[in-house]
Amino acid sequence: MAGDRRIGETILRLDDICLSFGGVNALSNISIDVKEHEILAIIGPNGAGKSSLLNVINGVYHPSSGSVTYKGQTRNQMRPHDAATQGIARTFQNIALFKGMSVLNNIMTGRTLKMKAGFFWQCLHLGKARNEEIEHRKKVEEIIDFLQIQSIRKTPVGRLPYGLQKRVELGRALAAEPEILLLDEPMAGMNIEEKEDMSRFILDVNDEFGTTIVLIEHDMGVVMDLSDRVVVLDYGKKIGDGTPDEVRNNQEVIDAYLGVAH
Amino acid sequence: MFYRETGQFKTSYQADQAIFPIRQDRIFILIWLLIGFAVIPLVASEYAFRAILIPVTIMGLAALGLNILVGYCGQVSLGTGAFMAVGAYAAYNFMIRVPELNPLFCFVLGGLTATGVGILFGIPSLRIKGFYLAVATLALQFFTDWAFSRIGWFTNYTPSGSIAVQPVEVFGFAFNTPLRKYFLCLTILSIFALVAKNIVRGRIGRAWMATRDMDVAAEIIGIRPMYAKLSAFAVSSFFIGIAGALWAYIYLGSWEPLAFDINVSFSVLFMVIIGGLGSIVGGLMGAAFITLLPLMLNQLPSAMGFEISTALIKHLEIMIFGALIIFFLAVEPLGFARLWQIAKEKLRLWPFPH
Amino acid sequence: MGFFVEVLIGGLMAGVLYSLVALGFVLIFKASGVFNFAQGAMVLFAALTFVRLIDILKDTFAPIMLSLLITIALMVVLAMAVERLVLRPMVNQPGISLFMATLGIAYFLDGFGQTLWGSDIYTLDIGIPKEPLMLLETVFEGGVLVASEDLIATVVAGLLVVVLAIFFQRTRVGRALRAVADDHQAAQSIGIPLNYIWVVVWTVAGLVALVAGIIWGSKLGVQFSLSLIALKALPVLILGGFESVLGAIIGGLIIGAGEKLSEIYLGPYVGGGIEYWFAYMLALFFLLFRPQGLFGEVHIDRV
Amino acid sequence: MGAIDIPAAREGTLPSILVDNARQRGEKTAIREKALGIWQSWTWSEAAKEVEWLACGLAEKGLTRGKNLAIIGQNRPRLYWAFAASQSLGAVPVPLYQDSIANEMEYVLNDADIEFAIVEDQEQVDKLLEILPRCSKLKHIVYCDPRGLRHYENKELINYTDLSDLGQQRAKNSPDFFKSELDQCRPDDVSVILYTSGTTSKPKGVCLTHRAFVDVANGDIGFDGFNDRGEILSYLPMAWVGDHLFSYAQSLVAGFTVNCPESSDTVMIDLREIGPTYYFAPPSVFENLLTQVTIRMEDAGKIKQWLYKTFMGVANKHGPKIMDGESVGLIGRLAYLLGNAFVYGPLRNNLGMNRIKVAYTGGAAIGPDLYRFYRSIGINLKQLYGQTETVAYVCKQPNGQAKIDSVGVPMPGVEIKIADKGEILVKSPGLLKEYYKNAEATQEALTSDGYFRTGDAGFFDDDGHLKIIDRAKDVGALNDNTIFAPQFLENKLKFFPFIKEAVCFGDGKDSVCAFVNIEMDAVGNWAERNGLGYSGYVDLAGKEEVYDLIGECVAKVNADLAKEESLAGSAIKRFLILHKELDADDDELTRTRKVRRGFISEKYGVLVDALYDGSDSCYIETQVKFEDGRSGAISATLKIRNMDNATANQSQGVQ
Repeated sequence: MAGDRRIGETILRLDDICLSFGGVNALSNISIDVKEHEILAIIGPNGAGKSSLLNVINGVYHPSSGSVTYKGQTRNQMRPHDAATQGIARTFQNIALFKGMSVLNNIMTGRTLKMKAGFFWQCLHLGKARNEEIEHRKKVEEIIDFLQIQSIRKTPVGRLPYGLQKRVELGRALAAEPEILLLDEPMAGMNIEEKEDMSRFILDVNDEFGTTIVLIEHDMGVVMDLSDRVVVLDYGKKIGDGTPDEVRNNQEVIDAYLGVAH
Repeated sequence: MFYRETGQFKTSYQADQAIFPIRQDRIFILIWLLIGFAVIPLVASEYAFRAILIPVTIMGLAALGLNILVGYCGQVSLGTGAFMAVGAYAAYNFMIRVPELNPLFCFVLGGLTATGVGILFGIPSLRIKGFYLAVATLALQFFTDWAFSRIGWFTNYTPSGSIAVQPVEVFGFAFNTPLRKYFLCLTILSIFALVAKNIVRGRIGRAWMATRDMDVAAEIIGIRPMYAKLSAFAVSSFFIGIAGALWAYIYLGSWEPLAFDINVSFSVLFMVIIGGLGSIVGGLMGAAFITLLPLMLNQLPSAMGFEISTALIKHLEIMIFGALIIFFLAVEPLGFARLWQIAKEKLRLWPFPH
Repeated sequence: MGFFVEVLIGGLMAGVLYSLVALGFVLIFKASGVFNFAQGAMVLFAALTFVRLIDILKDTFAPIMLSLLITIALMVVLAMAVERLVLRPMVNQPGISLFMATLGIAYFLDGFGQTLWGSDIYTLDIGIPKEPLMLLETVFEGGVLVASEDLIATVVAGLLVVVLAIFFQRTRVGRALRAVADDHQAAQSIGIPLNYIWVVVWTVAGLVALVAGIIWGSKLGVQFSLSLIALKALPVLILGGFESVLGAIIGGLIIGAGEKLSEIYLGPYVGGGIEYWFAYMLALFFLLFRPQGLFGEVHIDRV
Repeated sequence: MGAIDIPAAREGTLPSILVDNARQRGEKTAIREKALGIWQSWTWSEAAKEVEWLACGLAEKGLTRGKNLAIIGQNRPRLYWAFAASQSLGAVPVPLYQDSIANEMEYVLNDADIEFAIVEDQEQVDKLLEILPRCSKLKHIVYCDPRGLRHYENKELINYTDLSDLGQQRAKNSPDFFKSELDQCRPDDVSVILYTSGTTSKPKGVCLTHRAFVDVANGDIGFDGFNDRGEILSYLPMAWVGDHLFSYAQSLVAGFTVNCPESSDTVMIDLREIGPTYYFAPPSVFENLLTQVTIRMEDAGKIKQWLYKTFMGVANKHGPKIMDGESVGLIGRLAYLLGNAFVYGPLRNNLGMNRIKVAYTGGAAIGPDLYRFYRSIGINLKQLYGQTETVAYVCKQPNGQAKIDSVGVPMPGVEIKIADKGEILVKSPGLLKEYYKNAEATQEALTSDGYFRTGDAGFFDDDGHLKIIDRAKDVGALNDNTIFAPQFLENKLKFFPFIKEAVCFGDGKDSVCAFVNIEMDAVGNWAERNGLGYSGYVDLAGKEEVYDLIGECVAKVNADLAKEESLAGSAIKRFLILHKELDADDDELTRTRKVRRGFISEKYGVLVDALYDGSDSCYIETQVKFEDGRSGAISATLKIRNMDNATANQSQGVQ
């Protein structure tokens, strides 16, 4: 599938991450390497700690021990803002769009970090502020075109059906032109057609922009089709890590997850 | 119905992102400006200026400011009266202590002082949310109530604690007639409304709304909550501070320490809620409604020929006021702005229902 | 030292009364998520109704008992009216709109009460002894002076808290109410009638308001300013947490004591009158360290 | 329509007119495309530059005089430029229907000796690559939208932008190249080959000249007063003669602006935004619009419904007269004025038609109610008549003389003869030069004295307006010698909103019987309003109540026929409702949505037999192709309704 897309060096490394909530261990000693340009899927039963892992990566949760190394810089924890400035974007399991805003404005917020016009010019909406709005609108329109949501660009997101909201959320994350895109169950609750579309978009993003993608997904078919590598979590522990085929044939994984789910 | 949008296509982003992209809306706003600046001055009575038009424009400005904070950034504040007081007393002190300053400049300084206080009292918003924050802002309200009545320096040690000022004079032009005062207030309101609109449709406005709608997601996108919230507090209290200075200097002329008490906070909040959260024009409609309602209730008994004692009128008035507030909230919790939006939508689709 | 203890006890007793008003807030917030600004107005309305009924019924065999019963009945009617006319039409509206609606209720009750019963200051005498008591004479020189009405009020308030605690823990309605507080939708799905629960809470809040009104009223006279004690109760709420009954009680005590002590020991340096804002500043300062209040629940943002 | 400055008649080849436009009105907008949220615009001089670069790029790749170039895609500026670019090199553009499947394309590509293709996107590229092994001549495929094509490594592919850059370089190096190529083009050269859809046989390539298009455009412009301030929305297939005439030739000659929609899904929105002054749509589009209006109005509140009903009454009474410039009383005019403010104006606005000066329909008959509706709300809807072979230029209705049952008067320069069996013969400036590589067909189509056989039967009425009855070869007779004009009957049926398609049989039979396709939206809506539950198309089509509904429609048609002496005998005796929609993908319709009667009567032979053997129902199983290319079978037992019985129990529904 992947054409000439080359998987590069490790861009993000998690070392020995532990995270607990009120004595419950959500993640224990997790170590994962994410390589540049790859699509890495994280799978595991509910409550395995998948979302927590993404939250550690972009700094929403702070691990109790372990370190996060991103682009060669090691730190004990990420901060959401640092993660954003350094090119980590994400979508959420339960759609976290800005309900009161239009599709266009939602995606525009994704470009906040790239906009620099000062307060004064914004008050007047002239000069730098206006040029900037136009310049970024163009970028946003390209994303809208890419995701084929032209007909809803001015619709408030609250009025959209679920599948489209997911697409808009992907658009908002893309607007930041991220190097790593974290997708938390991008296809949950979608019908087959919507899943196919979303898979197509994820592959295209990876392909056209070279974006590294870490995704959580329950649909095994989708995971096996999309990903270069699969990490399996169970009760906060990593029990598998390898190509889709390797993981499929890993006995521990079959016992813990695949066997139970099917 | 009279919206005829066919043929109004946009060939540039600039045209598409205009404040009023629809021609009919541009015509409406021009008509409103014409009414405000030309028709009303010709026909309104002195009473209308003093009792309705001037307070509505000033309170409209305050509502605009509060709407930025509550409606756009989602931070509930009950301290509007305090920010107005800070604006008013700061302007007063600048004027009496540095008499050579231009009064309008003093108003701006008053607004800036309110901005400073706003940022300071916005800091708790980084830690606390919702009603906790709302109650916390009351701290400022009670503190200023106390400070401006007990600390003599603020009132220039006037014995009674109340302040009386001369009409504002700018470059020898005195704003001493109701008409002139009205022009001043309307001009300031128009400029600030434009500025507010410009801010909310740009990066900062989107950062506010993102923080309001889903703060965790906003942070992950790279919007600093501190920056978003404090900037909302700053802009909001600047607007409100200026409104406070205008209220004191232009509308009241002389005022008691408690002219900016919690009731002022509540009424501005009413304007914002009834007008419509997150809508510039809503705040203005709310200001007009909340200002007019007591006046009408007050006139009603005598207009209908009842002889009632003033105390009773007062009690009836607040009772009916309360009931009407509940009624409006129950009928349209999103306020006039929403009603107007629905009406506009209908007019655009006319004769189709959807 | 004796003086300090005297001030402290005075403060604590005032605090109990704050707690009582705060309790009304907490009940309603817990059960319906409504920040009920009308609690103060309910205190005034209940007290006004009660005191004026006594006057009207003074020739009957038991004016106080009768008035009490009628007032209680009126508070039930009020709760039903609020549920029917405010809460039900506004279900699923944002909290801020509901809060504004309770402000409307507050305005309405203030206006309605005073239209109906007049706006003078009425003395309320239900036979609470008012002689000051001298306590702890053996511990401190000169003893500690305490008003006996305050003491009785404290006891009554304490009793009420116990009764409410039992009501919540032991009765079926109380349990349903706690379920509603935990999760509206879940409660509704297992067949707890939300509307009925609302009426119950608002009634209970009304009764609490009545007790607070009687105590404050007999101390200060029944007048408009009773409505403002709601503002006194707010810092108690931030301190104790909007959802905690225990928090309301302890918060009330802290605020009551802190307010009186600060007024006596701090006030003279800044010109007095600081009890207006001291409680708020105290609560605000406190919040910076514990954003959810003393006993409030910590919410982890799940994303 | 008021005085309009009509441009002087133009001459030359189409690309030379483009170059003239760049000189004469260089700063005026030539073409727009809705892309990235706004209407991206190009002026005439920008368009001319684009064409020059593309032409040079194509020349660089080896496109020369005499070669043919295929154009496949939705209406896009780049594809319109491809016409002019290839024409300026003396090559001939051949537009293909973009929704054709690969196999259909294969025939045309081979028949037209295509060596170059300019296509819109990945979808078209995929189709061409699929048939590439079987199209030996195809060497170069230029694509406009690179999306998804990043990893295609076929040597035939080239990005439009790259080609244009290449051409720009060439234009810089040899600045006279383009002009000299252009000057070699002659007006009588073939300018385009348009393939006819062909109801019965394989498609034929119609060769048309520059002169034909320029003369026809001049004639149209004179007739309707088009000028360079107009706007047109180009949304019909580029391979269709109408689009080539309106959006390409007329736009060049008159200088008006062409607007390309964002996508086929957004045509209605884009129509609303642009508000064209000049609009063409087949009757089916107008019909769909009216159906939507009716359905949406049914959900309106009481007041709005009353307003709509009342004022539509006024419009119906006075609107057409006002449109035709006849006198209407003062009260009528005032009522119409009021209606215009409250209903017609907003309605036109919502349909995107409030700036329309002239709207045309054609290609099929339009229902009288439909026609009247649009004219009554102030839209100058007229009919035209023509074929690919005549550049759609035979008859048009003049302003103020729009008669529903005629297609208007012969256009300037057109001569018409009515031959035996009523066949219409046409001689005009727009006549085809020949069928591509098909002398035999050319011979057949033209009479010895140079008239084109249209194959339509018709006659002139007393006012000199042409009336069309049917295809000449389709006009047949029942066994009792009554004239049987199937299309005429089918059209009458299709005028009812509940009927989507109809197929009538009767030639050589004793009586007329019909297949009916229900209009899912309208009937579904009707069923919902009447509390009739149904699980899907097949179920709904088989409902007794729906049969009653359609029976009423048929009864009305029969009543209409009874009024005309010669046609009275061809009343419909029996009908059935088909269990599936007739579909172009199943070859039951042509790409222009005309029924292929012969094919259908063969495919559904069982049903036809059942209609004539008196049975009450008939079982049928049909192969169908789904949208995603899979095929399957659906089966049903269809009821057959006897009209003698059905007329008795008419109930509700049809107006």
